[in-house]
Amino acid sequence: MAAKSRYPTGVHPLLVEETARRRRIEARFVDTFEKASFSEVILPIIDYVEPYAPLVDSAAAKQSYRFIDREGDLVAIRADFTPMLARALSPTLDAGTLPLRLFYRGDVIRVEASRLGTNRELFQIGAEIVGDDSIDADVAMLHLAAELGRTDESEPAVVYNDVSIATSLIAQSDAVREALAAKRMTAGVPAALRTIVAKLISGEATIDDVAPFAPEAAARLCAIGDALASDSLFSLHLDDIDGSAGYYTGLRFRVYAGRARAKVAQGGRYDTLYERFGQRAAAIGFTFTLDDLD
Amino acid sequence: MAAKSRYPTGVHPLLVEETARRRRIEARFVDTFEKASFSEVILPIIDYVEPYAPLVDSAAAKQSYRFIDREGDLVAIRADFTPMLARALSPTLDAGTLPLRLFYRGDVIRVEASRLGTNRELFQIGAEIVGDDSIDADVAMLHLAAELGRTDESEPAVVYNDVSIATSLIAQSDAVREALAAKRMTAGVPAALRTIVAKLISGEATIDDVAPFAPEAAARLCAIGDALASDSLFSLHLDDIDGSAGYYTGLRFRVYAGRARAKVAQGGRYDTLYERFGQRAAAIGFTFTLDDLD
Amino acid sequence: MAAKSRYPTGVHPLLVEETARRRRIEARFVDTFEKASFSEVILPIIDYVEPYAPLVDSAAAKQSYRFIDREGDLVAIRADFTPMLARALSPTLDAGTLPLRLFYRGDVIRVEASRLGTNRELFQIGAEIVGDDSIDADVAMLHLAAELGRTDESEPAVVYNDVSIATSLIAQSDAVREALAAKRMTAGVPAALRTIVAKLISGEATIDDVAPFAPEAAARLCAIGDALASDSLFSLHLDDIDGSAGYYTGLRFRVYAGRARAKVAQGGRYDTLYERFGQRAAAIGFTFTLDDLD
Amino acid sequence: MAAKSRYPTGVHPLLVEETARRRRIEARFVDTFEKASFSEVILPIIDYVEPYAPLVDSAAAKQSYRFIDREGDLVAIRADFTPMLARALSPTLDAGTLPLRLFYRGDVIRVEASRLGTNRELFQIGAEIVGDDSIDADVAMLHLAAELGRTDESEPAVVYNDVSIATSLIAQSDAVREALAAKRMTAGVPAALRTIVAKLISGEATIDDVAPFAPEAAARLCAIGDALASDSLFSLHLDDIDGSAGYYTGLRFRVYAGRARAKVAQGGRYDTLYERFGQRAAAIGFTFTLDDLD
Amino acid sequence: MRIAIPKGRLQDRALGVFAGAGYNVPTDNDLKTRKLVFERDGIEWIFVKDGDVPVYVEHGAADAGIAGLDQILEHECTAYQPVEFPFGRCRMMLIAAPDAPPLTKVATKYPRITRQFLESRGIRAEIVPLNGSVELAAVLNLTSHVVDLVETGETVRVHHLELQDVIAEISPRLIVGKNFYRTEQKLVRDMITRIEEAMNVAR
Amino acid sequence: MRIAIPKGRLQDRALGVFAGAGYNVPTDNDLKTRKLVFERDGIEWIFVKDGDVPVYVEHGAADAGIAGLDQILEHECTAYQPVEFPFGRCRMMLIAAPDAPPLTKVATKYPRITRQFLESRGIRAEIVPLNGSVELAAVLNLTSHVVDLVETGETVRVHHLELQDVIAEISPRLIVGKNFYRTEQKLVRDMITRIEEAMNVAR
Amino acid sequence: MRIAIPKGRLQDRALGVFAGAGYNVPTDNDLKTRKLVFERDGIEWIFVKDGDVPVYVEHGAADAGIAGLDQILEHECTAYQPVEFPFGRCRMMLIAAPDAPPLTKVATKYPRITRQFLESRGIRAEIVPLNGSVELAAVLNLTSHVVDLVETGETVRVHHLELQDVIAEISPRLIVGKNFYRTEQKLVRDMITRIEEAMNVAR
Amino acid sequence: MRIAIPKGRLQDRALGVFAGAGYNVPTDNDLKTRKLVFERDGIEWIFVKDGDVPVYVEHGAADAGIAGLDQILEHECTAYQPVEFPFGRCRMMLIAAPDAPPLTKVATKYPRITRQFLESRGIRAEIVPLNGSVELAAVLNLTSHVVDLVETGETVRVHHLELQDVIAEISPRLIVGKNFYRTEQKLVRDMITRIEEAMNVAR
Repeated sequence: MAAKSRYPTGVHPLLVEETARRRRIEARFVDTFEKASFSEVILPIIDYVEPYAPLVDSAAAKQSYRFIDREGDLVAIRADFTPMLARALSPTLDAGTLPLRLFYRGDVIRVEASRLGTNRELFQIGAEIVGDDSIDADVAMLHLAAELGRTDESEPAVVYNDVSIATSLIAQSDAVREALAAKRMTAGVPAALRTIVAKLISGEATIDDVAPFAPEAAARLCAIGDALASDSLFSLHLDDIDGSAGYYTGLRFRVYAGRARAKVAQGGRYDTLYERFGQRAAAIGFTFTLDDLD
Repeated sequence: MAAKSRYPTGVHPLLVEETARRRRIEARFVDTFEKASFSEVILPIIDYVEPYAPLVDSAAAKQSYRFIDREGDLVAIRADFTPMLARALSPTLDAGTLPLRLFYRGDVIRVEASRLGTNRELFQIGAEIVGDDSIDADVAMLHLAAELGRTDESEPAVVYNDVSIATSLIAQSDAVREALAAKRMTAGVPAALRTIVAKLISGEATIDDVAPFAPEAAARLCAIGDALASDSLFSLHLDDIDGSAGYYTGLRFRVYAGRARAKVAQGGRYDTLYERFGQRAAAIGFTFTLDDLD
Repeated sequence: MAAKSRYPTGVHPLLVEETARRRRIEARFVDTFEKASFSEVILPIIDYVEPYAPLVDSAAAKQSYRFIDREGDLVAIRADFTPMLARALSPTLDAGTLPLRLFYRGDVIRVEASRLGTNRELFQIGAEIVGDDSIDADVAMLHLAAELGRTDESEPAVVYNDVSIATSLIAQSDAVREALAAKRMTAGVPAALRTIVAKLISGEATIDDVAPFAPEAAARLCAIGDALASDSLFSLHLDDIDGSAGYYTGLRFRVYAGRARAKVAQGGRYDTLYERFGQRAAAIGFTFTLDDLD
Repeated sequence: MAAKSRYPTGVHPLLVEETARRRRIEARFVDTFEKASFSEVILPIIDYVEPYAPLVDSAAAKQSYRFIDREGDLVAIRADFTPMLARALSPTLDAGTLPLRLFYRGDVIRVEASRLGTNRELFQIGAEIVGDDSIDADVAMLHLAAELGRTDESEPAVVYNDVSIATSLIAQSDAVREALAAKRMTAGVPAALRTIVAKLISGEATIDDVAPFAPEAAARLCAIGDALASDSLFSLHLDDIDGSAGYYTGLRFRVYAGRARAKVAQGGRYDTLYERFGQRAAAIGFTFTLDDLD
Repeated sequence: MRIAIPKGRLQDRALGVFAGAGYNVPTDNDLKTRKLVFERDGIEWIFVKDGDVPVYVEHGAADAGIAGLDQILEHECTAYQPVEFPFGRCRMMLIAAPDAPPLTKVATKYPRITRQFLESRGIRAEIVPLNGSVELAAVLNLTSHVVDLVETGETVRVHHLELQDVIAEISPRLIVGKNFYRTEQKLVRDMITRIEEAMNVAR
Repeated sequence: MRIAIPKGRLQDRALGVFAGAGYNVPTDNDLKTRKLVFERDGIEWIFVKDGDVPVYVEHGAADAGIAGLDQILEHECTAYQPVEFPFGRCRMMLIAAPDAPPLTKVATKYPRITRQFLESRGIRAEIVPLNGSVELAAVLNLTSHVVDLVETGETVRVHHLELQDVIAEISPRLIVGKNFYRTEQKLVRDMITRIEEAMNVAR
Repeated sequence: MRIAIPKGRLQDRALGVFAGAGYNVPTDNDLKTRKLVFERDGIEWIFVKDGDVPVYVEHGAADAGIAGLDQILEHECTAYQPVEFPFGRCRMMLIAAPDAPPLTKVATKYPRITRQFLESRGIRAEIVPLNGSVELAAVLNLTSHVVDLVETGETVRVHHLELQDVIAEISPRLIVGKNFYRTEQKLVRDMITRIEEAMNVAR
Repeated sequence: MRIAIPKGRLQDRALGVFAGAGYNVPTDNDLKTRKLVFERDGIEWIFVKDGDVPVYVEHGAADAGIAGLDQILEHECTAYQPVEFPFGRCRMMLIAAPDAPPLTKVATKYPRITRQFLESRGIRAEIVPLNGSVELAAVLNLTSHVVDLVETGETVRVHHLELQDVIAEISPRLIVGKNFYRTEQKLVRDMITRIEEAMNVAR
């Protein structure tokens, strides 16, 4: 229990051993990314808040360090890479150069203790394919994420889904959001949706069940399923649905690893994110989060 | 003149080419450091201001981004690695493990336009030997800095000196500070010091000249000179003296590289810095600064 | 040239004489307001930025001190009373109690040097009638403002207009904004508007001229004109039009006082401001600004 | 339970009734102060932190809103009037004009929930005599404070003491601090002090008891006691001692009022405070705190 | 699989739920011992303070459990709540002392819920966190108001307190950790089905 | 004068203190009723959760009371502590699970005391606040470490936990509100004297 | 009424404007003297550096004047601009050295205009403020780029600089202070009318 | 080596210094041309606005030059100042209009120096930056005070302005860029020596 000096919430120095460990992990990821011909970009540790305002709800905004700079602008310390990447790339994107395969790494710093007092420094490393809305891209990223989630002692589990299913149902009745979030049917859910919602909650729902409500998503999930079929690491959980999809527009997946089945990565498709920064471009990506306290 | 989005003062994203360039440079440094058996540590991007207060004059303090965190503490974004390293190491230092050979890298972010409007993002990479006050350590670091300053097209110039000379003279009369800073004799310099100060200004001063005023420094510089003798990259400029020595206590050096003879690195000895963080330990280090605008 | 300590931009202490002067002025205003049966409210010196976001353009926002509080919310030091009053009153407003006659006083602190380096601490004192959209209210406030603008040595000049005239013209062509702002006809102004715009610029425009474009405004201005007719302090300047009306929706006026004809007060009608804070209520008010540097 | 909008910690608007109440109270104080020929000064709502640094422990500093301004300086919102008054006056003080009788009023804003979640907006109004170290001044201020503490339904209680007694004892052994703070003898208290400390704790101590340890304080307290003798509102509590005296140097007193015997004011002598701002001047003052939540 | 059972008020009903669903739960004799963990047919049953069930599940130290909505909300627990139980319902209420002044100080065992409630109403008030006997705070003038669960309303009547506002309808729920739910669907779904069927039978 | 008595662990000793000092305290029969406030010879006796005594005194809802140093510290209570009692002493300790890793997560009923302890040691760790059975957290791997009171050390031994560090020596104290102490010196001093004398006799 | 005339480049044309409008302006002989203020028929004519005209009008030290749009923009002057003149037009341009690298450092006499231009283009660059001979900065490699007025383009050609971008079309304008305009409408309108008529005649 | 010569006031004296030190400097005829850069014996002579000399040297676009202390301070130029010249001395002064009120607004060509002066005096005042004829600002009531160089004091006398305070003694200096000084010691020292000798002769 070596005494260390106190540091601001969300940061601490890494001494020799910790650094060596961190660099080993980085090396493994970088190597895998480069083999898959992804190129690295470096994103700034701070950026203005305003360009991301429409993307970040105020709760999330308050999880990052924010301050007023000398020009009087509101600035935040990096807490999420994906939108930063979109903002950084947009000005220079052009159809000719797409698709791009990029990766990034670095610390994200969260100031706010989460609900239950957790408060940890996080190192993130992620990858993204910009300008390719194909199912092949989806499958490629799922495989890449699975490969990176593999550890010596255990295989990862990759759970995937398509947020547009929930989005389309919630669009018809907001009561669906609560039901799916709690995994429990509620009175508010309209008759027309009770069957499908019940099936989603009970986990019996099949792609055919959701097809009428989200045909495109269903089609894509079929195709993805076929492509992954052989592989037991991947499982489709149609009910694995967040209340709010954030900037995700389609495929959504999470990687669980180790014996503890801890969530180590998450990602998905955000085909409208780049538009917000002035360039239309489909994109799919994922981010691994390394917790230095583990 | 591709249009880019605006970023806060002192930061910007590095796209593929810029990142590749940055990583190449890093790799070269890291390789050299590791060959010389230096180990890396990672220092936090933000830290409290208070522990460094005695080290940083208010002008310098205002060059870094500073803000109040959620606990009400004043926090600053990293603007100088050396004191951070001392603070990070102090709690775990013990005589048994010394000397340590460490290196670090990362961005430093300065908010304030310097006098003439310069305002650039800086990547720094540096090394330090902790717990070794020997002349061998001085020489080793001078050689290491010179090696890293070497480029394909040109040899570096390493100008070195000992701040304790100026410190001891200034201790006798503050007028000396101004004279040495301006390189011009001023009325205020007391008679007893006019000869040595004149010689320092005119550049005629020899180690023998300064010995009476700073015998230890003179002795060390002699020894260092002998050790470097053969090497034309190194030159002793006894008059190369800053008004204020900052946290430096002895040897001080700068590396100039390229045709433009731009200053690319600086460093020196700060044998009292660790004390301030609770552990006595001699230390010598240097920092290279890469300017992404170049 | 008594030396004083330095204070943050926009504030300084008032010593005995300055305070006496300030209190005398306050007393005169308060007395007048209370005679006119206005009641005082006290508004907080800081408030959240978010509720006012739609009302404040980012340039204006940057003129006030802003910072992140311990909960992570963006807070600003008071820089404009009118919207704060609306926010403070809205929750407790109800038709039964309207109309209300209120006044307020206090410092506003601006952090940003205006275009030409001006940078002054300002004391503001203002009044407002909430829940009365009558022309009588307009006239009452114009008279009250004039009375307060009167000084021993000189009569004030009250210049008034109706922003909805410009608003309606600009709605038809944005080129009108520039022409009215510069007081110079520009190529961009559409043929249909050239006559009226030319007349507005040259100052020949009459209420009849603008009636076709803004009948309601014209009608109100006629009525106000009749009510004021006798009084030479008031003059209608149909061309006295800001590029942007801010939160004003109708009558707009300014008070010029003293030999220097300096602007000492401004105000107008903002019948939609309260809605933004959840309560529909017409409102008209004005604010006098006392510059402690004068 | 009328719903109000949420405001930042420590502030809220005062509507008509609350404002009227506030102004009534102000008027009563101002009237009393002016009758006693005190003149008002107005102190800024924000000021730099640095000039007060030596006076404010970091815990107290964190109780005020603090932020970095556009020049990069640390600024705080007013949380204590007394040192601000000293800073504001020092530059213009000169022996010729002393003594000065001054008063001030305004909000103080505390950001930090106190230990038990209390968190209230405070209006303070206080007075000070600068440049008069006489016992007459002490007595005058005690009477003035008592007069202001009187309410229609009840008499105030003024408890006074001299901090230099505790200071001198604590100077001999820090263990005394803890004993006096807890009102319980502790093992740490040295034999030589046990008797006096025990008497102070048990409340049996007389001025004669403390005289040997703090002769000057004893002498002043005698004189003050004689001057007040007749008056039952005042009681000397030799044991009413804070662990730390802050900037107080001698007489210290508190006013308790109302049936609840709530503390409504506190004050004392701070003869060295002005020195810190460059002007030697004795000073005694007190501050009443009005809690808008009561 | 580790299941957390809340000690106290809900304990028997909670055990009843699982027993009814055919689980081999610890017996009363078991519980007489000082033990707090019991293994039965590969399931670990742990008994913790009712307020701690969401903490164990949120941190993955328990895979599932039974907790009142009051504790779920107070801990902002993100676990799924697939089953809501018909028993042990009550209300989170704002309660005032007789002739209470406007709310400026409120005592409660639920500071987070109370703060959210106050902010939603835009009320400035000081929250005084207590460990128990919350109504007493209003009786003894520690605070003019309190926020607490009201089941029978007995205490409120006895002390002539005033029920001013309903903050939330509270009911016990089966909670299941998100990661466990996602990675052990079979186990989870089987448990939910068995519990739901048992409940329907019970009706 | 209103005096707060902590329910539970310290209740009998606390009442004993005042009885011994000649105060007419509520009897066991009184306490059998559901009442929580008792008036005797002009003194109001109130019974509150032990953790709430400092809250009542700090807020002036009680003039004096008896509280453990653990609760006084956890609430950063500023009341005077004129008497320290010889009974009910224990220790606030840092306790680790068997073969615990370095401390990064610690469960406790005393988050404020724990945070101050960790910061004084410069340890980065997540604090998990619990309501009870804190040692269980270490047993069940909710956290590797816990901070809790240790009296007999029984639980610790049973579960082979490791006592790593003493954070504070805990004892019950008589606490008196600052304002009450300053404005009612006679009453206060009389009470303290009577209690101290009684204690000395008892020795 | 006080009117500010810009010394140098625009001086004669500016005086011509007012002379043409029938004002009694200072003569060349007047100007030979060291005087800088001249009273004629109740109008005060002052002669200031061209860059200072907007400053005098903005601060009310002059009621009206003639200034180039470059100076009006650089000072963010809020005065009205009722008349734009046909003479002395030029362009504010971004100029690059031969084979210049991407813009990272730019010299200029107009730092505010340059900053706004760079930000509108989202370019990070260091602005080096200069007092004169701005093109020289590019020739001597002080900076790779400069922002300056281009009239004939002579210097640019001589040094083979490259015109990269037009930032603004610049022309001289009659400017009138806002307060003066609002409170002295007759005077102002009369002046504007006379000047406009004279200009039309001139055409 | 590139040397920057300030155009205007100091130009002839500056060239004289180098000519006296035996340097082959551009002739008057050279200067009649529009050229601004001249190569002589491997030294490049450039002619820039006096205020720009420190900028060129600071940025390394010139290796050395001659500049007044006013410009060196205003640009916070860090170059060495090895030689101070006896000619062209003057004073930076605070000047007031007749019967000026307390300073609240001051015009100047030296905003940075003025701000530092005001702050050192703890004076709150608005600084109005001007390009020239600064004294005029006080005469025309643009501002009550101005900060400017005073050589002869002629203008001040003519307009009955009041010299209130000396801000700095100003003299021209030889300035040498830090990096150049450190990496080209021989060249630099030779130049300094020749200039100093020439000056001594001149005395």
